Amino acid sequence: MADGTAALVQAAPLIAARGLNKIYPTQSGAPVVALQDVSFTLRQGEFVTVVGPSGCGKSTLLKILAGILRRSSGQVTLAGREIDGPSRDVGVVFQAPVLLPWRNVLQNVLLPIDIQRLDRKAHTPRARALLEMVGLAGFADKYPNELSGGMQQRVGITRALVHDPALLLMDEPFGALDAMTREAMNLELLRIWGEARKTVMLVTHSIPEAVFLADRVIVMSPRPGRITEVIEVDLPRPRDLSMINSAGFGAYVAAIRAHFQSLGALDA
Amino acid sequence: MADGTAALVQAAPLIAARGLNKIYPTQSGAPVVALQDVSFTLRQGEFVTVVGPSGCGKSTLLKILAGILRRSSGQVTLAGREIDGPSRDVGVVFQAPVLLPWRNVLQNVLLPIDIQRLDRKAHTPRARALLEMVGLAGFADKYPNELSGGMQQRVGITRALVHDPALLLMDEPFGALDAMTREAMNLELLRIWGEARKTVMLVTHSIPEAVFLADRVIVMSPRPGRITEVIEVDLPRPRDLSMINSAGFGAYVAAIRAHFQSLGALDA
Amino acid sequence: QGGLKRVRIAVGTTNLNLAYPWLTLPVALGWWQEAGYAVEVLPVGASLQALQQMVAGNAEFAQLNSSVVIQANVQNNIPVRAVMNNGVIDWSLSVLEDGPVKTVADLKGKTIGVFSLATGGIAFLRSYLRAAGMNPDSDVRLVPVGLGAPPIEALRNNRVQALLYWASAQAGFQNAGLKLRHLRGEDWQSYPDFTFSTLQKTIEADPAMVEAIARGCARATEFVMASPDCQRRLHWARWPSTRPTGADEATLAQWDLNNLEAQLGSMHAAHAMNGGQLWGRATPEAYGRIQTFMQEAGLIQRSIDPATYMVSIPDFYTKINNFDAAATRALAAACPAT
Amino acid sequence: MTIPRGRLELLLSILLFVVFVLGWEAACVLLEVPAIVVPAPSAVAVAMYAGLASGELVTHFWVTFAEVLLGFVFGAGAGFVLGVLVGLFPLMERTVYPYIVAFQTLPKVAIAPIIVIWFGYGMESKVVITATIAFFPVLANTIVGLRAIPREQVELMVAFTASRWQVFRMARLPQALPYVFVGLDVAIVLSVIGAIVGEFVGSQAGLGYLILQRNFNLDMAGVFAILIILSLMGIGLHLAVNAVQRRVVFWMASSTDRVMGA
Amino acid sequence: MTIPRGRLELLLSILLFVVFVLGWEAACVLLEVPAIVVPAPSAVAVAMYAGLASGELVTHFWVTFAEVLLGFVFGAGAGFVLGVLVGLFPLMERTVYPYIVAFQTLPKVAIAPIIVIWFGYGMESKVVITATIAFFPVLANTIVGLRAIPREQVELMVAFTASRWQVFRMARLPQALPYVFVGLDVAIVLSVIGAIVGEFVGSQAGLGYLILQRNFNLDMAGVFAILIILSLMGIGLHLAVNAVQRRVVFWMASSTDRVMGA
Ligand SMILES: Nc1ncnc2c1ncn2[C@@H]1O[C@H](COP(=O)(O)OP(=O)(O)OP(=O)(O)O)[C@@H](O)[C@H]1O
Ligand SMILES: Nc1ncnc2c1ncn2[C@@H]1O[C@H](COP(=O)(O)OP(=O)(O)OP(=O)(O)O)[C@@H](O)[C@H]1O
Ligand SMILES: [Mg+2]
Ligand SMILES: [Mg+2]
Repeated sequence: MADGTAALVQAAPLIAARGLNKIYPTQSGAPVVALQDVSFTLRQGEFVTVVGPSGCGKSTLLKILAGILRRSSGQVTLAGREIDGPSRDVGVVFQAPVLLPWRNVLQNVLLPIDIQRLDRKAHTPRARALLEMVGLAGFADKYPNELSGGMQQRVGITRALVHDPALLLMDEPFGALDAMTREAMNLELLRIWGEARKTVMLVTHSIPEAVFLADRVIVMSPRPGRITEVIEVDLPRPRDLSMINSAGFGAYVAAIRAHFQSLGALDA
Repeated sequence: MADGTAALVQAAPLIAARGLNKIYPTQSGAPVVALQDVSFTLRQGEFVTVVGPSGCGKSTLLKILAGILRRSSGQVTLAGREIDGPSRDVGVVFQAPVLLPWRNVLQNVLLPIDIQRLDRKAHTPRARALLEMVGLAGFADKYPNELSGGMQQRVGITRALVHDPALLLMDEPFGALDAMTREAMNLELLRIWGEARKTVMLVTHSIPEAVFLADRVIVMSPRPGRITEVIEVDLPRPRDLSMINSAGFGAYVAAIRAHFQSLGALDA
Repeated sequence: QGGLKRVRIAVGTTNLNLAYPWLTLPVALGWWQEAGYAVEVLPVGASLQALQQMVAGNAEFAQLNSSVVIQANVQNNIPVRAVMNNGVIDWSLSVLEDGPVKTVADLKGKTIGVFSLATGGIAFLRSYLRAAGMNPDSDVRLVPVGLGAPPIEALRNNRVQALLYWASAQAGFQNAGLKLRHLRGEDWQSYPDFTFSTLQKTIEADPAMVEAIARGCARATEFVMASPDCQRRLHWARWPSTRPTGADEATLAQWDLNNLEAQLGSMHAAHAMNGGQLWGRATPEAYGRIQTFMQEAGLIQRSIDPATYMVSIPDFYTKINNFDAAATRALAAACPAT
Repeated sequence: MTIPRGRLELLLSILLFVVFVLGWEAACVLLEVPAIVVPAPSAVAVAMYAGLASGELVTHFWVTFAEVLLGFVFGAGAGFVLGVLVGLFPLMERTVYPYIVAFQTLPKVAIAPIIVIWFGYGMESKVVITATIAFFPVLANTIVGLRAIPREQVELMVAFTASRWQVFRMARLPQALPYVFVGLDVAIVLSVIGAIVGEFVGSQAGLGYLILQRNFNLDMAGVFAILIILSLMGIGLHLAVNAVQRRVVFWMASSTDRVMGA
Repeated sequence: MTIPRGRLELLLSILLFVVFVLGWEAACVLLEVPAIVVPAPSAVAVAMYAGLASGELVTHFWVTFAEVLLGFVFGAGAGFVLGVLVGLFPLMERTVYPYIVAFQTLPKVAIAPIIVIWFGYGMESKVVITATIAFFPVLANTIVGLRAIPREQVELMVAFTASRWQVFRMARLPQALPYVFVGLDVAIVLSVIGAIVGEFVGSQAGLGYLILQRNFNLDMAGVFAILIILSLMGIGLHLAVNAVQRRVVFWMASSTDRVMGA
């Protein structure tokens, strides 16, 4: 199952998908085509964001990359190897927080450490530091049902970072956060990415966020999900919030927005 | 429990809260002060939005108003009557979708109809129309686990509208939606509110959204949640998306943002 | 069954096989029906349950062990009456025929298998051992081995050296292939055991019924004594599910006959003990003996007048034996087809 | 694996059966287990054939089967209803439940005479004894199942002014069904035992009655043939409960197992 | 309500007890229930006192209690372990589980003689009989409980490369605990019955033995005194299981009931 220590180093592209399809069976009979002929590559060290209308298959795509959902057809490789299960060097943030109710916040954050049989003691300071970073320092010993929605989501983000994975797959990680917290988290994420040279694929429904964070923005069409546009964001790094007011930034946002609108906002 | 047919008509203010406090006990012992001395009024027909940092008590406040969470102290009245339980003429959107897994989408939407023993047949066309409006026309017979996160949230919104309640309490209803869908939903909500003269209290983490929708924006401080500012939004109605680019709009957004920033974005 | 009076007999057994001819033959041959009674014979488990059913009004008669009749009267103040005495204490100790135990004295230091530690035979065993100069508490060990395969296996494997069981159980052991020698106290067969009983109030309310039912029992006894094999055939025909299974027809018939013979032996002994004239006769002397024995064994704390146990109808046993014995024997010999 | 999973399971199941029977036969021969303790499967097969051919096993089967079904229906029904009452009125849990547990620990054999006195010698008393046994697992599972609802679902229901009864019917109950069905599964199996115990106490028909007869005559092969029939009855009823469960609790079906690599 | 809830419950519980005992006594007198069937509570109280004072009930209590506990531990333990195996290896469910159901439907009374032959006449055979009874509810509940995990949790675990065993230990198992504890609750109650049935088959000590003894002496008040002790044992063990459950499954505690108006 697990790739074990299979290093995700070198060898660009890190992820390569070719002609990916996903069809879900449903109880009412009619199957749903979630992904249709999706192809893209993700280079080592790249920060890619994915935008697309609700229900277009973003989460589906991420789960396939995370190795927890079987594709219906097509090819995906991670570091050159066909994906047939999850890898240790990947951190996943799910769209819903999915915390284990019998573990307190700190224990939830340490879950990947426990799973990967790393040293709990050695990683606890890092876990606490990450919790501090996301503003949950005082909540380490609280239980999930004692947290607000946004706090739960932040625990989920911390959990994905705790084992310092090289690849981050994040499904709308900041969706439940207020604007200020969200901006702060964006900056933190960019800092971590820049310092530790990670590769990130992040789904978001905020176009400015997508532009602000990304090297490239992947735009998906309404169901059946296809990639209709890949936009290179050629803005200088490191970025800070002031850039949001720049003309270049605005142009990217407007372009994606326009493209988006041409696809029809609501799926039916 | 239920207020029965207690009409919410006339008699401004519709909601009046005075000195509201909420303290949660926790398993680790130390109780959490979620709301501190919260007072405000909500006039009949008003559209009020609430912004505030994650974990500041927005959901807590909404649950108290919905009559499903007991306040620790203070007073709240709905249409002049002390709130001691939920009312029929209220529609609630929760932060998480909370769909019943054994009901398909249409059945989930019709839940309030079933609970309030209204005529299912008579309300089904309305339910279908609302589903169409939120872009889920083809999903009426799917089950919740067959939907994407954003689709689930849209089912939750539809459910709150189906019995045409006079008061809507909405907790980040558009949080999981992409920008386009979100804007479309904003416009739809304003249309419904304008046509049916509803009263709405909506929690959001998007400051532009808060300004765009509201007559007044309530700004809350980090935990312990207090109301630090109430901003009257004096922008013309009916509003459309073009307004977002107006100077007045920008000024409101900037003011709230500034105020927000002065409070410290992340709670600890 | 319009017009017939309903009578129920609760039998202290789980297994109403052919060993209760005085209860089953009158049903099989329709005698009670002719006399105006619709009789149900119900196996209800054990003596206690039979007594409970009778006392609760769910049965007019109960087939009980004599000890239960005594205890019910003495300890529980329940006026149970011995309508008929159908047997004597037929318990025995069985040992392997070719085993080391030949006499009671050889039992010293041995282990004895019993049905359970709350079983009637133990009191007799204790007095038997005491009479032989042994201390029943220290010189032998008792282990409860239940019924069926365990006692047989226990004896075969020398986990016990003797089995203390009633006659039909012993017959079963022999049917299973054990070659057994039997030891029993000389006095054992002087005590009445199997008792067809009813409540005093039933006798007072309907003496004619009690008499009629008992007459059927007595006549059935006459019948079965004349032809045990006819009883077997009638019983098998009427209650096919009680016939043994698991071997060829002839063997099965032989097994069931062995079983029946064990019972008939006990019935004969009771008959002889009670005067040898009238079937089913119960006597105050006999019940007095068992009462005395039980008091000495500590099973009851006091005694009552043995006459109390008797049915208060004058000449009762003469009346119930008032049937055409010769004709009955002839019928048995012919064995009516069913 | 090239063999489809269903096939594999069937194959394994049959293999297991064959191994089991052969092992049993071998043990009887090699270990010289006396037939009076455990008869050889061949002897049991003969007894089974004889019993089926004569129709004896069949008639008694139906008696016991009826007792099992009726006892199950009444017992499980009562357990469910009482579980629902305790679920609706939590006060009952601390006050009435201990009495139920107390009643439940009474050995049925000890109270059987009372049941026979009240319900007679016929099928009724066996049905009642079966019901008293089938009752408790359903009760215990129902109570806990009704409590297993997530807080958010209760909030949802209440926010839309659901009455206590509606919360129960529309949310708690469906949520409890997986638990209830475990209770039913345990109950159906205990029902088979219950009917047999009831027949042991005193009866004139049924497989339990037949066991007593054959036990008395040391016909162990005959007894084992009955035990096998009882087992088949148990498996059949268990499969029936499971089939109903899959239809009723459809939304829990399978999906879990399809996580890749799990 | 001005009476605090705990008090109210206690009060109601005591009231119920008093009503029950008075009703029983009244029924005995008014309905003329014969004492040989159901003795009056006063007579039972006398017998209870005598038994306790002489120490007879106490010594036999400990024998039975030990059998119940040991049988429960072994039976529930085996049920849990097997449930876990079935949970880990779904293949076992279709292949082995039917055999377990089959075994479970065998009336213990019918196979008790075999158990006695194999395990002797001492405490062992009673423990084994108890264990075979305690086993199944735990097994059935464990299997279903292990399946009750939400798909997202499995996805979470697997995404972080949890092995099958880790998914089991860190997610499935905690998720299954509420189910397992219902199984344990049912099992502990059945264990009491199991030990008594075991003692009925043949024993030299224990409350079941004493029931036989007193049955033989037609001492129904004495029998009922034992039945009451058995009930108390059942209630006590049930409460103990519940107390452990509350500590172990702490995250499910109470919170549900605090939704306003629910
Ligand atoms: N388990 C499932 N069974 C059946 N259909 C599914 C399942 N999961 C997702 N789908 C369908 O697949 C499509 C894509 O779902 P997905 O969750 O990938 O969308 P998404 O892009 O993440 O949407 P959102 O932004 O709303 O989260 C949707 O139409 C949904 O109905
Ligand atoms: N059931 C609970 N038990 C204990 N503490 C709780 C509970 N629910 C909420 N809290 C605490 O109360 C505070 C306010 O929570 P609330 O959910 O109202 O925040 P919020 O403003 O809605 O946040 P968000 O934007 O993240 O949803 C938080 O600090 C949280 O930890
Ligand atoms: Mg998604
Ligand atoms: Mg919230």
